[in-house]
Amino acid sequence: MESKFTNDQVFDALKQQFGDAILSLENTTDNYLTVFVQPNEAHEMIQWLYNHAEFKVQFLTNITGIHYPDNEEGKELVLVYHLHSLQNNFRLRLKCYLSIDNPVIATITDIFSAANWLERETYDLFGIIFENHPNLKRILNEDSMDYHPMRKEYHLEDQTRQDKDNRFFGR
Amino acid sequence: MSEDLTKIDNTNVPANMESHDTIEGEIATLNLGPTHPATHGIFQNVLKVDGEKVLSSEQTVGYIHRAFEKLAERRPFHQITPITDRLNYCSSPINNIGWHMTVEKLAGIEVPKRVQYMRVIIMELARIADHLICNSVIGVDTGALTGFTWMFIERERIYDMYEEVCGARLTTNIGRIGGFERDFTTGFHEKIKDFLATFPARFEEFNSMFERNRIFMDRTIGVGGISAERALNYGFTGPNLRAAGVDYDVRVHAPYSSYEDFEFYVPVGTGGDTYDRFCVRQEEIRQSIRIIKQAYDNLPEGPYHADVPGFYLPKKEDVYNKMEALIYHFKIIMGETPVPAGEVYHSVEGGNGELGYYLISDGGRTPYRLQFRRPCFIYYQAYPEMITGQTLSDAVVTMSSMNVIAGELDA
Amino acid sequence: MLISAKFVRIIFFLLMSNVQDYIPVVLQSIVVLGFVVGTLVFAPKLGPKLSSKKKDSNWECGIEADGNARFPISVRYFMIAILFVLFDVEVIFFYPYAVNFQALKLDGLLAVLLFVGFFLTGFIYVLKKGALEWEK
Amino acid sequence: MGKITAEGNFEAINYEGFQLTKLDTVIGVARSNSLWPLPFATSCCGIEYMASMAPNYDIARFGMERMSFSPRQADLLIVAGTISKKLAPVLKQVYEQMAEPKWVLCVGACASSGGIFDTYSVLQGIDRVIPVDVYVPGCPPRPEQIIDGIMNIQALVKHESLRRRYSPEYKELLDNYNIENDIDGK
Repeated sequence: MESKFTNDQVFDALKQQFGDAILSLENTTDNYLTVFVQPNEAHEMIQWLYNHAEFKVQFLTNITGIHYPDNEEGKELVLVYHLHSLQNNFRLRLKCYLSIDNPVIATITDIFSAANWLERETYDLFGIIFENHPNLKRILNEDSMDYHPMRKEYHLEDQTRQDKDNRFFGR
Repeated sequence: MSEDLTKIDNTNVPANMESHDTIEGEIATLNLGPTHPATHGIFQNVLKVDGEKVLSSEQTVGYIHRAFEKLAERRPFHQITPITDRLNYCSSPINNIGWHMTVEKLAGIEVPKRVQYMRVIIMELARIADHLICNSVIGVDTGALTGFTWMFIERERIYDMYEEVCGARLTTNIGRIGGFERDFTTGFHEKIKDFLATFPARFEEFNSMFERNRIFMDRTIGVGGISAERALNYGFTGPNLRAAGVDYDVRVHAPYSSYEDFEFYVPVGTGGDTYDRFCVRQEEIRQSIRIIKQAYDNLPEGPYHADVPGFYLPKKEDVYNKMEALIYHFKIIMGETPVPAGEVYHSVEGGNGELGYYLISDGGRTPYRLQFRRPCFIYYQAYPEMITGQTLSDAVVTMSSMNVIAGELDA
Repeated sequence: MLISAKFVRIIFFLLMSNVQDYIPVVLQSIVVLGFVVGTLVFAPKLGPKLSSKKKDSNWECGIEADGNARFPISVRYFMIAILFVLFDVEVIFFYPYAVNFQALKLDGLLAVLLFVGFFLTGFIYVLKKGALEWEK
Repeated sequence: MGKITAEGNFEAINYEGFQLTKLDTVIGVARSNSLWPLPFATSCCGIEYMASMAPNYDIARFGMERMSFSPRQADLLIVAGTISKKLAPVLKQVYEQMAEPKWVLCVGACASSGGIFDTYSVLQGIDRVIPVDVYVPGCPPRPEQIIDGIMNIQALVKHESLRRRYSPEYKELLDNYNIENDIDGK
């Protein structure tokens, strides 16, 4: 079924409500609404979309992180929220730039309890710290791991192994 | 609560636990641990138990974290398919075809009608296989092993059909970006006709063993229930969400691969408990059979793959005789598929719910970032809330009715 | 070991009576006892026995066990077990009655009814006190 | 004098109605046909192992009817699926708590060598943690391959001497894996 709202309607409503917290619009191949927002405003924005009478964006599809090492200062990590309004069949993405030295953002587990593990996984793999998250610990890797593996500078393979000779594996 | 989860101490009781007088006995700590017959996979639950009643549960997952997403950043696009079918290995064709559709959506490839119908048939077979294993395992956990042995024979017949199409049984790596590597063989046609003819009767026999079985109903009705709002808040999708009463199904909500041509309905439960999850999955198997029948009866003629030489390997005789085919063959094998830069999120209705692929590509050989939206990982968080206050044996049945697959849980 | 006279007389009687038809019985019991005792004694001797600290600690689904398992569990379990034993033994007392209840005519029936009455009051007391109540 | 035949490949002197053979052979045959497996099934190979338990391929024909999930009654540890580094101590704990004599069947490429997952979180082969008797290649191996692995294990069990678990080689093997044992006492 077709979604009831177009991207511009929702974008204008967001722009009108949050003004300069909305940084820029990005069009993607699957033309879902993708908006760059200020990290400290993200929590209110999601709360506002959740309680919005018409939009009713009340389903959190996904939280994930992306690492762009060669972005300029303070924009190396990007946190992506995928939100979805089931009643109106409308999907949107909120993206926030975070600096790599203190990637801190407010947790949204108070709005969506689904965010609990998603945030723990993003913390585990990217090192993004979610303030007042009930139990921010590593979820997929061992607790004794000291680095965040999904960042681009880390190798895929386990560096402590000796039996694979790099020459034969094109490394 | 002790910091290191591998050490359980039952000395200090969590603050929110009311203290019990000695006549009632102390709160026991029980470990539904990594190797346990009840956890059909490898995850750990440290249960605080009073007698038989579960008071609280602390989960540890990630025991088979294999770093799929990091691995996907090192492989060209058509080499990622073998990874995707190790996500939910009970219904791997759905993962493969979902991944192919994501790349086609990014590259803007139009797939002919015949391929869409073939894909629907294969995906619905995979859904049947996935639900069969889940429902027969609920039977095993409530003590009836016969269902499992019966339904595994049916699953073997579905494996035979996969072998006709792609040569593999479980981790199928089925299809290619742009279609299939070969058309349906005559062996496949015979097998699917035989399957459609005999499977429904055997399935009804399996169903009659459980659906109106007094013991099974007593063991599952009202067990591990969750309300619709809590399910939505926990990000439930798939049969578990439909059992709670929300009729969200990606095939209907955002139809892909010409699902809109088929007429089927989405079963919805009321209570969200284990019995509803069981019945929703049983009904979905019947609906899948209906879809396969409709798709197989009017399977359109035409090519079994899109005409995209940049992605689809040319025929062997062309490779030996024609220059372009040789160049295409070489480029594709070395991973130089012309995938444009871009960002796309595409989701399919997997065995456990909305299986999403968030793909960001910078035009290079390999994806810049690929994230899998794994339904198991998201809805398994609700497990403590569903079993608190229930007895231990209900906790076991609830876990198997949620169909948590370890591979998809910690990708 | 002092063998009493009576015991000697029994052995003498056995020997004198036609003891041949007892040989199969004795043989059978020897074989049975021999097999049972044999497997119990020799099987552990055949299998290798290794032990270590980690191996002897109790099994906790794959992680090291901590704290001890001996703590006062809920009294309900104990209550149910004891009541079962009690009423089960009561059932055994019906066997002799059931065998010859015709011979025991009416007064036999009255005696058994009295016997059952005692247990019934006990059962009602247990129900009233809520000992069998499982979910609090 | 009877004829020495290797009937059903165990050597026995055959007479009219009875046989004479070594105690090792009798115990070996008895053990090999009554192995109780502990299915340490973690991922896709676990499902293929379930397929080999199901009626079509049925490992119950080899006397492996009873799955024991507690190591106390298990003779054969079947490791099927990926073992991550987080799971390695659990696997070692399960292996150490198994009753002697014990064998390990390692099913699948992931368990044997990390398979296609040459990543930071996967243990590259369980023989880094526990001694393995038989490896079954395949990703996942077909049930016939798993049964072939099981038959190889049965051949090992059949011809194992009763004193092997007290032998110095076995002690050295366990010490290499620094598995605590008190073999020198025996």
